[in-house]
Amino acid sequence: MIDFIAIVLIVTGIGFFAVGSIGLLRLPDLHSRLHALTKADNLGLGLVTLGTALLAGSLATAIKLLLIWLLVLAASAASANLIARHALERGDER
Amino acid sequence: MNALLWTLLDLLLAAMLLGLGWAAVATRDLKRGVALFIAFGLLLALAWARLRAPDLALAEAAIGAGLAGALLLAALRDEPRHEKLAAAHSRAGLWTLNLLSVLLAVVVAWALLCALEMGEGLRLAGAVTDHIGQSGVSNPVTAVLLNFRAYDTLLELAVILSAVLGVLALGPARRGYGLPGPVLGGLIRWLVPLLIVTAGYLLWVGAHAPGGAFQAGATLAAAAVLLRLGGVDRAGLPAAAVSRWLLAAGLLVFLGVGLSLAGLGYGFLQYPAGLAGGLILVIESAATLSIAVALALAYVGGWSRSGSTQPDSTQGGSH
Amino acid sequence: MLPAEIIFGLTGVGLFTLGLRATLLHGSLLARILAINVCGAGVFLMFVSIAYQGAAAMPVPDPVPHALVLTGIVVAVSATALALALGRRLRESADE
Amino acid sequence: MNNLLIWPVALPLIGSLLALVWPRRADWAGIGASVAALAVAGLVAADVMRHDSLELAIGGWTPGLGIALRADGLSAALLLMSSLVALATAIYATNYFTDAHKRADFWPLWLLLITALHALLLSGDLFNIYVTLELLGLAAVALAALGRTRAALQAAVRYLTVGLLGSLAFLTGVGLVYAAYGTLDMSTLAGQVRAEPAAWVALALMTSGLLIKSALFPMHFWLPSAHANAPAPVSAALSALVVKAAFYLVLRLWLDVFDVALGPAAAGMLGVLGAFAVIWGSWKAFRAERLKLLAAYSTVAQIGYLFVFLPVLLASAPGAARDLVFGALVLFALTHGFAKSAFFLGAGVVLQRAGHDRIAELGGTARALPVTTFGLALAGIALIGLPPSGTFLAKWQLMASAIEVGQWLWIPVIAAGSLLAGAYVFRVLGHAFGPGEGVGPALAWARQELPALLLAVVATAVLGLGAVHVWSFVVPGLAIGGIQP
Repeated sequence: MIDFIAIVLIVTGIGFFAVGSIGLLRLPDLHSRLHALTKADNLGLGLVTLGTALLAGSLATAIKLLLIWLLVLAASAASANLIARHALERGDER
Repeated sequence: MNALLWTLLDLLLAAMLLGLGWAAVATRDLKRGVALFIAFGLLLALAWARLRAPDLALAEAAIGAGLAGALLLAALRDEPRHEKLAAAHSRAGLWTLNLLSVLLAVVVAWALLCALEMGEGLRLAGAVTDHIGQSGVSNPVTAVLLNFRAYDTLLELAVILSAVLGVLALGPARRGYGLPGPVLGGLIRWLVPLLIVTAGYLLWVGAHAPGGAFQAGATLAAAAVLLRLGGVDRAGLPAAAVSRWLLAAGLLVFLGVGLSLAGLGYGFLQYPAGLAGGLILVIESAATLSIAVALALAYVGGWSRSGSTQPDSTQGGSH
Repeated sequence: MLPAEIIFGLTGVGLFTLGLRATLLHGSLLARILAINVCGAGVFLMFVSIAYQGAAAMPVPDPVPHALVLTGIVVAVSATALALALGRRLRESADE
Repeated sequence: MNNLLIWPVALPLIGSLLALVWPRRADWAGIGASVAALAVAGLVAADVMRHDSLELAIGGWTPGLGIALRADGLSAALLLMSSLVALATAIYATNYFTDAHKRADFWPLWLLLITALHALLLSGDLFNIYVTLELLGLAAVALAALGRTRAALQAAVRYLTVGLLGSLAFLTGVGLVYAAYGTLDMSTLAGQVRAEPAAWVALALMTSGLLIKSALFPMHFWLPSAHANAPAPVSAALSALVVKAAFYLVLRLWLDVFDVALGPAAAGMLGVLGAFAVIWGSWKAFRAERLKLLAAYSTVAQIGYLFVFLPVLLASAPGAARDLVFGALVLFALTHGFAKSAFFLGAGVVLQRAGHDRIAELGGTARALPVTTFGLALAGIALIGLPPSGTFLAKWQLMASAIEVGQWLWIPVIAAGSLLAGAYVFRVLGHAFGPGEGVGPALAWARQELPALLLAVVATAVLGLGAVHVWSFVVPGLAIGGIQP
């Protein structure tokens, strides 16, 4: 049962990644691309880590996975902010 | 079914590696090339994980893609964005080059397949397993790096040192970056301590799990890179005189341990039974500091321009 | 099925040659450095593939090539740092 | 446990670290480490003379799992030569760099270069050799760029990229060897290699990497600019020692490790490339307008001779006949090491005093700098191969053996190369002894003029007159009476 839930979570997470990647390629301007990428990746990664945490079987591993997700969240928020700010300063919105 | 799936995944990963590698070197747009190269490095880390080399996956992510990427990105600031091809390549020349490359690939591939067929099962893995009990650590890669082939690692520290001394001899650092915005500043404020803790963890855990001096040193250096990106010109490095000692520390301790053992009647770098683990940790700790300072100095690109850090000064400035 | 060491070993050979070709082809230093790094990555992949051979039957793959590649990665980044510093100086000397 | 073999590596490395942390005392660290390294090189040579060969299994692990250092006649002779040249050059360097910062930059890198050379000469492990090659390469590039002129930087960049490609080719070969034979230890490997694809391709890859590094024609293109634009002490070491280190490895691989996998055609090919190098390098040296460029092209030619020795060596019957050629080869390499370093140091003195090294404007040099000019002339004698230099005996033996094995082809090459060498050396001397005020007033400047002279004397007189000892040192069993040059 746990295996099944984990697999569903992971597959959903991968779906978010896929949507995010399509968004990165297809959306018209930088801000919406960033939007697609960060939202999808953070949620996608969250679901994948949740799924793998269920499969991990030990609390310590699950906490490590959670930490990884938090780190990625912070890093992607910061880098998205940097990219957006850089684009704003340069007036390059494409 | 399972084996087929693995093969398909392997083929996919291999194809992506080749594709990204090709794209990174084929593009005329250097910025793009560097970005693709960093992605290539991360994919390579995945390949190391797939081939059950977690020590390498860590090192690749931290050093191969991470620090090399940071160095390349910093270099992009000074380079023109597009490059011209080398001396005008004639069509015939290009075809000759292509033909020779294919020929080389075929010959090396043939030799590799022959060699793989010949060598199965008679390499050094067995010898490492037999002697790991006496090595003082239980992570086999650390055992090879710091005990069985410690001499390689000693010289490798010298390689890093020579590269950094070469960088330092070329003149002062490039100018630093402006002040960071609130988001980056905030990130740096809590990421830097975290990286320092992580480095300590990697160093400690290297004895029995993936990690060790190189990964730890690279993690510390990453903290320095972040600091510099955040507007700290000297990237948290101490004054030049202290930095020189830190640069030398890894080799001094390594040689010191090795030669003292020789003086005590053991062989050079022949750890006495029971002391191996402790001595390896001492060597690795010093090496971590040296590697971190070396990589950070290489990123900064020389002694900082700001005031008191010229080689001859002994006074440390502070931030 | 095709063993992983063969797939990745041949990929390594491919990366080695395409990096080599690109190094000879490119004019700008930065592009050459990228190419040399790709070339080196190919060699490292060969080593790790060799280590992986027969790993299914062992608790861990052969650690010796892993240690060698770790050394190689560090050497590669050192060389990259020196090359980039030389390139920067060269550019400055052109501007002066 | 004999730890002697680690000291030629450890001492320069310690010196380098001391020079790094005490930049103001760097001169002392440099000279001290050089003297100490020479002393232990002497001890190693003495031990080799007693025991024929030495081995140190580092960490006490059996070679294979661990790394072994080894010394025999060949490596001990080169070790002694390189530490002597290094000491003379270091003494010269104490007076060469006037800027304190340059000096502080120079010494640690210089001592790392010596560390790498000694480590390379003593290493018995293929991957360890790769690490020493990279250390040697990076230190050499950093030193070559020390002048920071545009020409030097351009040459250094090219030197670095070419060197890295060479190292990667070498490393690929090492990977194949490990895959096929499961060991990296050269003496273990020697017993296992057979004539088969993996061995051929591995040897081909390693050799091509080393040929790039030893600048064999047509891969010599990077050498002249790198050697000619480096600071004089660096040029001396690069030309006399670093290039030769790569050749030494070719020799080791071909003679000791892969000899069973070789066909005679392979050595012939290297010999032909060597012959081209002799002619082309000598011609370019003859046409060179600057003294240091002349010396650099002369290195291309002299490396060519070393490769011409290979086919003759491998065609000679094992035993006394082959030992004679082998001794001549080592003698040639040693003599060139001393002569070329002397030549570069002499050229450095001229360059510093005159502010240029244009050959056509060297008039008056002999009057202003008699010691240096005499040194240049002595070094020139060794470069041409006139008696009593070691080169004379070596070339004589090479030609005699070539005739013996029926390889007549090399005779005209050697003759033409020597003629051209005579032409370029006497062109320099002709200008130097000519009238003119090209060089400033005469001053006693012993620390800079004497090292070159001493090195030249070793090349011309000591090695020539003591050649018999070189032979008996590198091939212990050889009957001395057999040598009648």
